[in-house]
Amino acid sequence: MAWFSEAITERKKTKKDLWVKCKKCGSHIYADEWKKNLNVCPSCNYHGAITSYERINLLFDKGSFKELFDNISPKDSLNFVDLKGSYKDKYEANIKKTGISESVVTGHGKMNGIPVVIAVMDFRFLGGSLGSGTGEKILQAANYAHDHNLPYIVFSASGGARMQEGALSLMQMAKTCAGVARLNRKNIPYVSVLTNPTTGGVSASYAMMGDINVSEPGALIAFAGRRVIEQTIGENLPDDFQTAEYLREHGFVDSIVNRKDLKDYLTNVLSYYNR
Amino acid sequence: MAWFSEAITERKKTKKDLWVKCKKCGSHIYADEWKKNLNVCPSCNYHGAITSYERINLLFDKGSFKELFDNISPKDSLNFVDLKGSYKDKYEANIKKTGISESVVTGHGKMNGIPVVIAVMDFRFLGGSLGSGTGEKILQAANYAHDHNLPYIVFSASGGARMQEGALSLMQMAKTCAGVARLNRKNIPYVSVLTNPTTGGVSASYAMMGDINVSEPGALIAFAGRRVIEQTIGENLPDDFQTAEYLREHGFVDSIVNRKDLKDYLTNVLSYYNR
Amino acid sequence: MGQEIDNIVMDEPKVDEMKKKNKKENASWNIVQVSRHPKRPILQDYISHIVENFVELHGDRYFSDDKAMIGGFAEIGGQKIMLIGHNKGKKTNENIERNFGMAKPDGYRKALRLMKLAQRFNIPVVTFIDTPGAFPGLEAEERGQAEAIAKNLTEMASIEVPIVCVVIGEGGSGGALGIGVGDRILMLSNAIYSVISPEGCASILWRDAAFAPDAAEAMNITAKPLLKHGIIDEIIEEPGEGAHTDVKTVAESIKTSILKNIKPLQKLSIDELIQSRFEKFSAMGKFTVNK
Amino acid sequence: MGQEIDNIVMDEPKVDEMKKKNKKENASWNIVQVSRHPKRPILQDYISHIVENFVELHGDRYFSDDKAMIGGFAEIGGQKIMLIGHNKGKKTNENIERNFGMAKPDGYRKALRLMKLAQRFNIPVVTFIDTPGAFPGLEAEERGQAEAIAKNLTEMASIEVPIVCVVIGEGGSGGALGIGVGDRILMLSNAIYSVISPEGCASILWRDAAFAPDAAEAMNITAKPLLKHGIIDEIIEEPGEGAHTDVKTVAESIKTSILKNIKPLQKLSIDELIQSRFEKFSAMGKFTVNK
Ligand SMILES: [Zn+2]
Ligand SMILES: [Zn+2]
Repeated sequence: MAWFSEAITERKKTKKDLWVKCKKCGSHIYADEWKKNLNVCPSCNYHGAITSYERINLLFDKGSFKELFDNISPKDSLNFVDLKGSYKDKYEANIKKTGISESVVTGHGKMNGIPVVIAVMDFRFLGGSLGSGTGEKILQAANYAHDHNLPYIVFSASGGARMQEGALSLMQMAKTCAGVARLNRKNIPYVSVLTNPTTGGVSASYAMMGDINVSEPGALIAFAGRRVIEQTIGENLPDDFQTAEYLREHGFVDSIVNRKDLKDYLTNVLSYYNR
Repeated sequence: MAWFSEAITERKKTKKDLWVKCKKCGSHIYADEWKKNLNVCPSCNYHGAITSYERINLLFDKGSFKELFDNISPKDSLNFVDLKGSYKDKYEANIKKTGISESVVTGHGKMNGIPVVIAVMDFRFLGGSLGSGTGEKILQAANYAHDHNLPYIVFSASGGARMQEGALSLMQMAKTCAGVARLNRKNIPYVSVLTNPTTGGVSASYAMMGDINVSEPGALIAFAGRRVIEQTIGENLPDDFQTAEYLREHGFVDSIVNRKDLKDYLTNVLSYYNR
Repeated sequence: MGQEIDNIVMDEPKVDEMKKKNKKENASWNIVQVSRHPKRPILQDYISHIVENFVELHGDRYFSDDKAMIGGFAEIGGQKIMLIGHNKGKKTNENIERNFGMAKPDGYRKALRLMKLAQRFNIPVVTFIDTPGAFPGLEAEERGQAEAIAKNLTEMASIEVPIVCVVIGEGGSGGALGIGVGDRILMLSNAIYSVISPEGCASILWRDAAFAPDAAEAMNITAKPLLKHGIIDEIIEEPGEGAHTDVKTVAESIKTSILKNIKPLQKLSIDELIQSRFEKFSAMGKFTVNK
Repeated sequence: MGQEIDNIVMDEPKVDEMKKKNKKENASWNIVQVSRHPKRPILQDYISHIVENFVELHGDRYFSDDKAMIGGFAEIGGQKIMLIGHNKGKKTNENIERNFGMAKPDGYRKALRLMKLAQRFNIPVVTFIDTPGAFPGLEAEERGQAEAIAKNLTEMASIEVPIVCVVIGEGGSGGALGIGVGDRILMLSNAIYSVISPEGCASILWRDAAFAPDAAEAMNITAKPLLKHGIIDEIIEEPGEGAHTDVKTVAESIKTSILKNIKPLQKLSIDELIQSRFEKFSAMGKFTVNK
């Protein structure tokens, strides 16, 4: 859960510039070109952050997407206050900033003509953290897929559980996985797309449970944080540790697919579903 | 499959002596004492070979054991002849020598009052090799357990598949596992007891598929032979490699139980079965 | 904005009041201390007090037998169960062998194997939760710590026998939840259950681990608020200064509570059991529903 | 002693005749040579000839992505399948990466994962068998080579979609059978399928690996006797000197045979399918039934 504050800071720095500086190779790219290239670096193929709605636009056939469960937003049920203020102020500011009401957008629509239910996490919203609202939306979307016999696709982008909700956020791991379990029992396909970063409690719940786990290139996928592990084992870690490529090598990711190819990849995979 | 000829030779050497020499620690033990101690070395706890009927006597409540499928014996369907002669001559000599008609004895009876179906391999019979007759008996016993809703226990002791039957013996691995699969689907408990040695095709089929895998101390449990592996990797292997203790450490054996305690252990485990 | 979907009223101190408080001595932090007390009873203590016949089973059938997670057939007050739990040690050598109760993927996979065995045998599962967290090490990541926990969360939702979970010490994050999806969640009164360690939370949100007591209080990691939030179902009271002052009594209370909680679950059909477990976890979480 | 339960008459040479034969040039040994020919087509060749859309999937979800075993969604003549097979290489570097088609436990576990995925998606499984055997190495033993194969044999008996297996080269022992439990077993005319390598058998029973040709002949490892013994269901004829002389033709024959064999299986109910697969393997083996 330590990553997202840092990442947000970096993003802010470049936000209003005409140029975008690639976080990986350092290339400067025209903001327009960056956007046209789907926030992917033309030099090194670094896959930058992308908002939920941008993602949805990329994936769905024009006009086919219908948002669901967008009436859900966070709640500060612990009256949580840290050094920087209250959780309530924080998420309200995030709602204002992002225009979305939780860290995930859910809905259904058609991809290359194939009807699917989707949940797309948005890293801008509190670092894509898994709060009660997030879990509720991801579960409700799973239930919608279950009840309508539709494939379910979840795009993850998250720093992990949202600690300002205490154990309530921890329980979202179990809650969302219960939704996956129901899909499993009904043999409804569930595809997980792990994007940069997918860490902590999100990696250890629905994000890792896809019938097929797909990832964008170079995405950080991790349970424990790199620094915590370095402290634990007292030595340096391999360079590619916890990247999508590393996880594929170790058997946890099926395919690494470029952002521009994801729509066709996903519908191709789903075309094999025969129930 | 390379072990058994060697092992048989060693056994023969001591067979008619008044003394038994422990294969592990080299102690000389009175044959009577050896037998009274269930062929287990009183000095080092080495568990020596034991015949099917000796095993059955140890396990079953007096007079309760009924043998099943004892009308099955090998067949030389390939007319297999090697340097030492024909397979037919070999198994006929084995039948004469051991008084059993295949490398496994099957039946049902009561252990501490609990009805069970059992298959007990006998290493004396062609090194406990898995032939078509062996596979048939193990499957039929599984089917009997299936049809009568009784727990199934298999004691393995085998050098592996019986190559004199060619691929027919290989198929016994699939055949016996199909029997295990049926028990699984009906939630009938299947306990595998791996005794010295359980190797090759037997380790890679029913012997490893117990709901609970139990072993006697020090038993050799291996898929590939030690020498083959040493040739492959070009280095020496750990001393305890492929022992029951090694397999427990690596997650494949639940418990290591002394021969004298096995009856009570097995019925204790089965007392938890609640269907 | 929005309508609140639940009626739970928190009597949390106001922000101003919190700032005035001496952060080092709040009630939550005291409980954290007790839950981590060097003499705090561990699972093995409870086993020796209340289990009549423990048949320990070993191994995940993939890679190892993780000693940070133990399990096996057990009998408690005549009730046959599959017992599974984090295995802390007391002596140094025990703690090294058991990795301080921090399981690796192998531990979670072993736990799942035993739950499926319980399902085959048709006996309830009882899990004991007591871990600082899942092991955060290279080999654990490499072998899929995330996958192993995620799979348990998913599969436990569908295990067709009753599952009762007891938080007996530290309920550390995903490593705790990895054996914590059950029909009834019980918790000792001085145990904690948290999404992240107080130190971890403090070092991120307060930028200083020394604020752990504040984080502990803010995150509601103790039994009482967790009961209020519907995360646990029952608090098992510890005697005196904590469980370590009277292991026998607390062990008996645990036993009584387990038996009491298993009973009604055994009357449910499999479908009812799975459905009610699903509904239980579906109901977890507090959020705003906007009009 | 005893009544024979089958009527298969073997036209094997008599023992005396065998002793007279020049052991190095029997028909079985010739086929062994063809099956191991350096230019023998490998799975990747057939994929490029007959698969229209291969979506390779990776990993066992436990430990690694074994490159000696590959699999994924595939389309053959419009039929969607889950394709799984041993992955030999041709160049040295390929063979090193793919471990000469000798899979580790991870490979067998990956194969099983993909079969269960096929079951979820309700598409047939087609496996391609071509391996000298499961990898006989320290790490393979350590991670449960025996368990991984045994589990596949057990689970494949219950996979609820049709399974068609094609032996395209070396069907080496348990390592071959580990993806070889199917409803229909097809075999190229110059492939072999054996309980142990001829060399291994010879070094045990003839005490000299040089007698491999004799062992090959004695063990009946080629397609024709295997068909007679009911171990395979169909022989796919290779053209000319063997598959390597005309890959395209043999690839087309494989495709035709797969499609023809899948069709009737798809008409069975799940229960019929599982029952007939069970009966198929139950019937394997020749033994004496005494009166
Ligand atoms: Zn770049
Ligand atoms: Zn001895």
